[in-house]
Amino acid sequence: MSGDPLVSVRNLEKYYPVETGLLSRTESYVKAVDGVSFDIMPGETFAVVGESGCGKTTLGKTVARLYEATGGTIEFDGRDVTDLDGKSLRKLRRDIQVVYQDPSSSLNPRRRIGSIVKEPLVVHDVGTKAERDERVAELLRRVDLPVEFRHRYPNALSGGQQQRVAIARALAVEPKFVVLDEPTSALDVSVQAKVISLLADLQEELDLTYLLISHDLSLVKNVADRIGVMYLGNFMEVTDSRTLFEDPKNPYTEQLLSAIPVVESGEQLLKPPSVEVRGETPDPKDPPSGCPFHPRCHRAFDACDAVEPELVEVEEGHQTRCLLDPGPKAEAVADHRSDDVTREEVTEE
Amino acid sequence: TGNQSSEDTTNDSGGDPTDTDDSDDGSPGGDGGASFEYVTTVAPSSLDPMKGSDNLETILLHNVYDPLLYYTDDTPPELQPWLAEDWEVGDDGRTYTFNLRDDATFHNGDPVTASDVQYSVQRMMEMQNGFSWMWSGILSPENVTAVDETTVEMTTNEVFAPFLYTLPFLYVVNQEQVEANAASDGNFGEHGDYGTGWLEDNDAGSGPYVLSERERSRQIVIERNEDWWGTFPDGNGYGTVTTDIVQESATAAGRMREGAEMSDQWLPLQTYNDLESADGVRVHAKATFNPFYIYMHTQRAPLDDVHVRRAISYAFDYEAALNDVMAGDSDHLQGPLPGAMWSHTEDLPTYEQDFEAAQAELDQSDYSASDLDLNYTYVSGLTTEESMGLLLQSNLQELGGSLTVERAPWSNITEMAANPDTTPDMLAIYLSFSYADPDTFLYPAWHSDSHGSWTSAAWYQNDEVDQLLTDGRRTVAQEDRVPIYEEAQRIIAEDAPALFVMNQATRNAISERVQGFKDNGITGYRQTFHRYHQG
Amino acid sequence: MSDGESVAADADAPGLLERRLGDFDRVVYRFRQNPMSILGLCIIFGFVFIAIFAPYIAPYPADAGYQGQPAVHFDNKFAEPSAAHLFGTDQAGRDIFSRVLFGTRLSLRIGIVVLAAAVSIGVPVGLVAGYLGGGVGMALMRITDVFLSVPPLVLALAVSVALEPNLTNVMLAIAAVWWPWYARLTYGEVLSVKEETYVEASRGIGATSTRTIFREILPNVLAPITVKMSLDMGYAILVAASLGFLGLGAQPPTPEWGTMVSQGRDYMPAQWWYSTFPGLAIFLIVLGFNFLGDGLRDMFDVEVQ
Amino acid sequence: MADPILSVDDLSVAFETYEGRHHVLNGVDLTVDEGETVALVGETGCGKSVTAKSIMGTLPRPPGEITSGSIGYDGTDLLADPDAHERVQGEEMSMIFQDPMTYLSPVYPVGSMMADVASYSGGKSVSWLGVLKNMLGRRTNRSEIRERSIELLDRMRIPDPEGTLDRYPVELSGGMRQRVIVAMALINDPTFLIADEPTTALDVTVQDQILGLLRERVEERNLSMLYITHNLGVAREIADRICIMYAGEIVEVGTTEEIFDAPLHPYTRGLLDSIPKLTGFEGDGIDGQIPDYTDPPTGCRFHPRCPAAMAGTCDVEPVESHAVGDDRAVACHLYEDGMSFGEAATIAAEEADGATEDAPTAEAGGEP
Amino acid sequence: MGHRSYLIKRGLSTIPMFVGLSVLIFTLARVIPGRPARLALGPRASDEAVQSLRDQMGLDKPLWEQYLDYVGGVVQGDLGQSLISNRNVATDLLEYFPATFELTTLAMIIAIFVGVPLGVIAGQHKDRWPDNASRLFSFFNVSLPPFWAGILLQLVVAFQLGWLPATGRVGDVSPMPIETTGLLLVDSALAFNVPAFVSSSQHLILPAITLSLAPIADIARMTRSSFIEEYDKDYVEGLRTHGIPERLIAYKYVLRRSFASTLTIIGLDYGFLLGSAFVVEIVFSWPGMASYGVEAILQKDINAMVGVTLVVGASFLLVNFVVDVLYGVFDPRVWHEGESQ
Ligand SMILES: Nc1ncnc2c1ncn2[C@@H]1O[C@H](COP(=O)(O)OP(=O)(O)OP(=O)(O)O)[C@@H](O)[C@H]1O
Ligand SMILES: Nc1ncnc2c1ncn2[C@@H]1O[C@H](COP(=O)(O)OP(=O)(O)OP(=O)(O)O)[C@@H](O)[C@H]1O
Ligand SMILES: [Mg+2]
Ligand SMILES: [Mg+2]
Repeated sequence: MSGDPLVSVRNLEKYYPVETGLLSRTESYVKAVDGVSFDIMPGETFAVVGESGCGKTTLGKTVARLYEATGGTIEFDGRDVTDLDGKSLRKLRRDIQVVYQDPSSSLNPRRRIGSIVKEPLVVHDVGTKAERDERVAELLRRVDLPVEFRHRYPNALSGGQQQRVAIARALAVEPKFVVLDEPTSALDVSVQAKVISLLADLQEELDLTYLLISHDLSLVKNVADRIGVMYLGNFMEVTDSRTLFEDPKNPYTEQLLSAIPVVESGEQLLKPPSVEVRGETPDPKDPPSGCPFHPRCHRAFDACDAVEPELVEVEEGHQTRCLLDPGPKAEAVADHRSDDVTREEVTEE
Repeated sequence: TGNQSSEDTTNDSGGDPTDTDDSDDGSPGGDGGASFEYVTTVAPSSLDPMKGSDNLETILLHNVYDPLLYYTDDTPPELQPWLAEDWEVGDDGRTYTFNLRDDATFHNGDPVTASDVQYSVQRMMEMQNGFSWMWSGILSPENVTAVDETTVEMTTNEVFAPFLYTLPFLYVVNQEQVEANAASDGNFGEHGDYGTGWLEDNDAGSGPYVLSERERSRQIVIERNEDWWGTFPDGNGYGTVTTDIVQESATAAGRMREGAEMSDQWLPLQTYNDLESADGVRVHAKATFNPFYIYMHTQRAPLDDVHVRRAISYAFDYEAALNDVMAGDSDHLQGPLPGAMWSHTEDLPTYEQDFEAAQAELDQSDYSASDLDLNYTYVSGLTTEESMGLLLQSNLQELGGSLTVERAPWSNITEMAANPDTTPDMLAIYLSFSYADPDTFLYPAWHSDSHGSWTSAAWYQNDEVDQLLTDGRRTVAQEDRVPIYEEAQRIIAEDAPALFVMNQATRNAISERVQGFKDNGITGYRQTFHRYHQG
Repeated sequence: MSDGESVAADADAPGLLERRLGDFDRVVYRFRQNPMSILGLCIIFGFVFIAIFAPYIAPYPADAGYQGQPAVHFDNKFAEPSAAHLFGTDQAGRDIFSRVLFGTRLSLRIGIVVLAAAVSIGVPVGLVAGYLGGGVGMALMRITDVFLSVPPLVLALAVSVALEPNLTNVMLAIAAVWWPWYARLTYGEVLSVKEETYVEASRGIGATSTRTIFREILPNVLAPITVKMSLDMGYAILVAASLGFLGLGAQPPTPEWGTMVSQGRDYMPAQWWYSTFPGLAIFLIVLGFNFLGDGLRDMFDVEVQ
Repeated sequence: MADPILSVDDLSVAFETYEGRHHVLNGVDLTVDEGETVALVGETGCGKSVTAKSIMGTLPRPPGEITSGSIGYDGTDLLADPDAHERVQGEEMSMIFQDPMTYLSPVYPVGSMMADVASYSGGKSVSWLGVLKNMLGRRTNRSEIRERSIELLDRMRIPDPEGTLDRYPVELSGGMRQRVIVAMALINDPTFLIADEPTTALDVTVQDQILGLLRERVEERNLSMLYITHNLGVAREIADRICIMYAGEIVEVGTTEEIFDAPLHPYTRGLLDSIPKLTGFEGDGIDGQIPDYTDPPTGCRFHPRCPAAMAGTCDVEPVESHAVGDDRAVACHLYEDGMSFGEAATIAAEEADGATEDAPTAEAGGEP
Repeated sequence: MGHRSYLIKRGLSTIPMFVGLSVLIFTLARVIPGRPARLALGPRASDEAVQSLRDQMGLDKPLWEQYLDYVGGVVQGDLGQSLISNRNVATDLLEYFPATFELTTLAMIIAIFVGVPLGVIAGQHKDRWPDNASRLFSFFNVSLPPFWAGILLQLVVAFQLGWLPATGRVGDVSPMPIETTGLLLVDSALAFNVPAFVSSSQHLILPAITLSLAPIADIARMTRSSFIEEYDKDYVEGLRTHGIPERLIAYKYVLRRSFASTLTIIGLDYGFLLGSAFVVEIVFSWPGMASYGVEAILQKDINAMVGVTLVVGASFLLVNFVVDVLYGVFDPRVWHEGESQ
């Protein structure tokens, strides 16, 4: 891809302190996001998938500047926004919006829909009162909700409708970039499909850039341009959505793909050959040494628990973090192996 | 009731373990006689003879310790020889020489000597607690000398006529014993704690009873001192006196019904009324020295006008106060002094309710009735005082004025009275009695030197009265002092710095078995257990 | 789009007004489910009615010091309950029934003043501590915890003696020991509301902290606070009565229930009516507020302590 | 064919609430044959759990009320004979739950709970003394039960099964807990298992593992299972037969293959279309939302959302289940009783064409 | 490891609380207007006497210095001299506290043994008559002013029926048991002193019942609601589907967890109980710390007042510490909280 990215994240870190010991001294951290880098081009949908607790939400919210990054930089529209605060941060929020996973909890139950959607306009002091009301009506129409809903309270709406309200709110101040944190996982499939197609329409129409967080690979395959597969705070593989499914390079991706339950026989063909799926995500407070995935990996070998792999570009626009594609770490890997085993050999085992 | 002074009884030969004359009556106590149960609702805070100052403390102290002189049970009481067999007053009116009796011994057997007396004064004045205020500025320890084993000489700093009358409150302690039991660290320098810790649960006295057991807030037991120099009623005196401390007046009443010998005088009126009808209990009521005043702040408008004060004095319904609020057996005070005190004069203006007179006085003043917007403060918890306030409130209303009634804890009241600005317009006070001399009422209340104390909450300032009261102290002979006090009373009554409401009757519930009780009106000296016996 | 229309149609179906009425119905339904809360409401209304119309209901308003015309009738002291004096008379011959009726005014006033004061200190403290969290929040909550470790009655007693013990100060003292409960309740609620995504969303929109606190958090913590207030109203009255019982309360002749119980105790058991009726009044009013509060609790479905 | 081990017939359940009466289940028919796994699939709130609870006999009553129907288990009518229900409940039927976080008592080690299930199951009453003894940790055949538990946990591929028994649920991960719950359900060797969305809260990888375990056990022990899920993909993986439920009614029943290959009911089709697939994703869901149970639509409950709804029929006439082909039933006015599968498939295809241009064709499911 | 570090952590956290408490109370006591020295010496004391006592008491030093002095004393068991008893406050408290402790503890025991079963019964019969009855009973209890309830009990049980004594801690018995614990019941039981035991139990009953009324209600309500809440939990349904007998579910699983919630209320209630003791002891003339405290506060006996309040606060903190520890026993999850947070 060409041109300047809208969002450019470098070595982003977000650590949560873990309180241990007698006097609550901070002794260790959950490295929820641990050195993540990626770019999102304008108009693109970049998806992050991964298992529960791997740090997807943390990543999304840190990029949206809802959380303070522990390290790394976030550039937005060519500007370093990592350390903005106060007024300038609040201004930035017009450009970056978030849609949350659970629509019912993201809407204040004690405010009417109209007031909720209007809130960003009030906060950023956009327009007169009449203009704001007009804008709210327009937004509700845009997300396919009847304008009369503005008088309702959120709990009088169904989940899908609530999520539309949340989307309307996010769009009120015409953001450029929207972080979608599992926007449909709380919804039924029949409703989910509608919300997804609404989001797609909106993206096209308003020229939005999305960071889509999801754990649903099938969904992601259909809506994302590029996908980052996350595991324990870091990307294991990043590539465009087609390549990821057709030619996964990382064993973790393989496991994820092979575990997806599918509904059509045609899909089966698109899944990699079934591999044994082992274990669960380790305790992020106490991550494994070496490659974080090695205890569960069906391709693990001796070097894996000693050498930490790096994200390397194996093909144009295709990065993976695996010692099978060791990149600069090749030597370190070799130290742990008597004979040089190629990727193919391992696969055959 | 039979009154038996100690002089009437024959000398008691001392401990007789087989003496059980009283066994048919009441439960036997120690081996020396019947037991006496005294019920009180007030707990003593200290049994140190130099700390105690309230009623119960005094009761216990003068039964355990001997002073130099003692009160008789007459009203008003006279002085009688006690540890001092006789005494002389020097011509200068300041030097007093006391000859101690030689047969007095402390409870541990040590003889009572002049140096113990000297030590007792020193301890009293250095600890500055309890009754020490009586001699503060008057008697310094260095002016007390033990001339010989049994002779003590005291020289007061100035002539102080009531001096001898204060001596029944100076208890003599056993110097050696106290010093031996004093803790080394304490607030009194070389004296350490001056034995204060030890004296709370032990005694170092020579009196008729020995402290045998003290259980705080429950009971105190004193037992007859069989080696006492004095005399107990023959055969049927009391061997053990148990002071039962109960919190509730109802409990106290219950104990009386169940056969306790005597109760204190703080029970509610209603309780006494109930007890009166109980079998075997009589309620002794007598107005002695318990004057109740309602002070008026003579330095604050409108009460700074004597006519206003008189108008209020005329407006108050004394009759209702005496008969309805009280039970009808208290006396209407005539002037500041209780009638029973010597030098009291009948020849004084007495205020009765008379609205015409009140109006007339008011007309003479610079104020009108509407200026009478006053405040009346009384001690929390004293319903009688509250009732008096309510009564006054409605009386003033009738006169056209108004009164707010407020209650305050005693600790706040003493605080308020320290300053003329915080002293309430009207303050209800029982002027408690200490030594048997008119000075005890007049000087603290009406001499301007006493300003700042709750006893002088009227902030009364009259140079003539000041002079008279000072003269009263400086004049040695009683017959010379009478006219001085009569004059002072007259002026004060005319000035009406307080409503002289009543001299309240003191009540004691006593078992009908108990003989020898006579109310002489002196705090603590009513309960002279060694004078009591079974009838 | 087709689904837009169908959703719109769906919106018309239940009707806006009905939906909202539905909410209201639900509240009323829940309230009515609990007959005790109705009873509580009746009791409270009864007492409010008495408080307002005491001068007209009371047979002897003067006995209660009404309009500064105190009345004493020492000649009629301790009359037993009778038609003339339903609850008998006291040591000054005053009609206890009238005094009990007038006592309502004071009790309600104490309850209202105490709670208003406690809430206006406690709620902001809880809000700030909960929202800011971290060191400041921790410190604020530790301070409130310290206050909480002394029983309210004890602390109120000490505070009201420390100040001049008059009625205003008694109310202040009770408020001074009461606010920590509101601070703690608010704090807890804020902590949980703060976790709600809509609070984060408010920040995500660019709202200032103040706006977030007042627009998003506060409205959501009001329900438990309201419920607690109604439960506490009774308890505040009770504490005030206890202080009155211990001798710190309204000045005479203002009738105060706790003081009356305490004075009557001296005349037990012979003049049993003196303590009994004012005590009954305290009991009933506290009971009323408890019933009501419980109803509200069910209604708002909150847990308060 | 033998009688089904479970047969639910015309089950209707209503709930009494302040909003009024919720008519949740409306004439549910369901059978599970011996050794068969049947999936009950439907969206949130359609009544899956209510069905399961009715079968297990844990429906809270009140507010719930079974207004009609029967539940036959192995020849006994469970609704008619509560005693049998209790016995069956403990000994033959067992259940696995959706949320591994809440279906274990937080205050006892998992082993303690397992032991209770092992020893008290089946409505055996327990004396006060028994309760006390139990709380003090004294029970009969303690070691035998422990051994059984360890073995079972081991089979659930739990590392360190012995240590796990003494751990509290908080100390276990979600997947581990779910394994424990499965083990607990299996400890008494049931013949019939209800699994109510046992993998919904889990990650796909863990879900895959649990499904594998369940499949294994089912085969090994010839278990019959009613598997409840809202995920058609999961249903496809585990079930022999699928029942699609909508708003308290079973709208379509068929073998797994048939259902996926040739959905007949417009709802089934809509649902399938809504699912994003690896092969592509064109559908945009089903309009509207699940109806209000206090006042469910007349006629077919799905008609307000149905693209094929026929005015005058679907909104008026109650819909009956029509047997189509051999092993197929569909509750839709489009079909009639006794239609062959081919006929039905054609109707379905036509309908799909009418609704959207590029609906999947049903030719794949042509042969029965 | 979890247990120990939890305990230590929890224990350490009460220390700042205690310091805070002492500062609060101390400050409060020192800002009280009034002259403690003058009060101490009685109304007629001379100014010199007052001044010298002020010096002794260090009242002219800055507040913080006074505080440090005080704390220094407290550490050595010296709480300062009481003005009303002329003794060290520590000595007074040693004498009065056991009576209060005996009373409040018995009241709490009654409250637990009545309240918990009441709550369980109500919870098991939710919204049916036993629940409503228990609810009504609870409301009555919390609404009763303790002082009035005490008076009524006295009126009926003591005065009218004459069954039990109205006031006091023990009747006229001799010999009185030797004081070892200060708890009369315990002391007399240890000494096999039947009359003293009987008498002191008789005296305890009415005040203890009076005091327990409100906590009974609180405990019953809390037990009920946590019992119901717990009964609603998924795992209960799980157990039921496995056919576990209801009794075992209710008493082994549900009650244990819900009792943990009840424990927190018990801790809080203990504080209220100590507070109510201030009026109840007055009503029953119970010679305990509370009546001493009321006297101290009303008389502005600063050291006594600070001492009493400190002891009350400290007992409250201690009880809550114990409660938290017990909480862990009933709900072992808290042991793990320290580690994973
Ligand atoms: N506020 C927080 N404090 C401490 N740890 C946190 C916090 N938020 C998240 N974590 C931890 O950080 C890790 C990543 O959490 P995050 O919510 O980003 O995961 P996720 O991928 O979004 O998971 P899910 O799919 O469950 O939403 C987890 O281990 C989580 O426990
Ligand atoms: N105890 C109850 N009281 C009232 N209504 C109930 C009760 N239990 C269930 N319902 C209602 O029954 C309907 C079906 O609920 P059920 O739990 O069976 O749905 P489900 O299909 O299992 O959904 P999910 O996929 O969310 O678990 C819901 O609308 C619910 O509101
Ligand atoms: Mg997340
Ligand atoms: Mg369900």
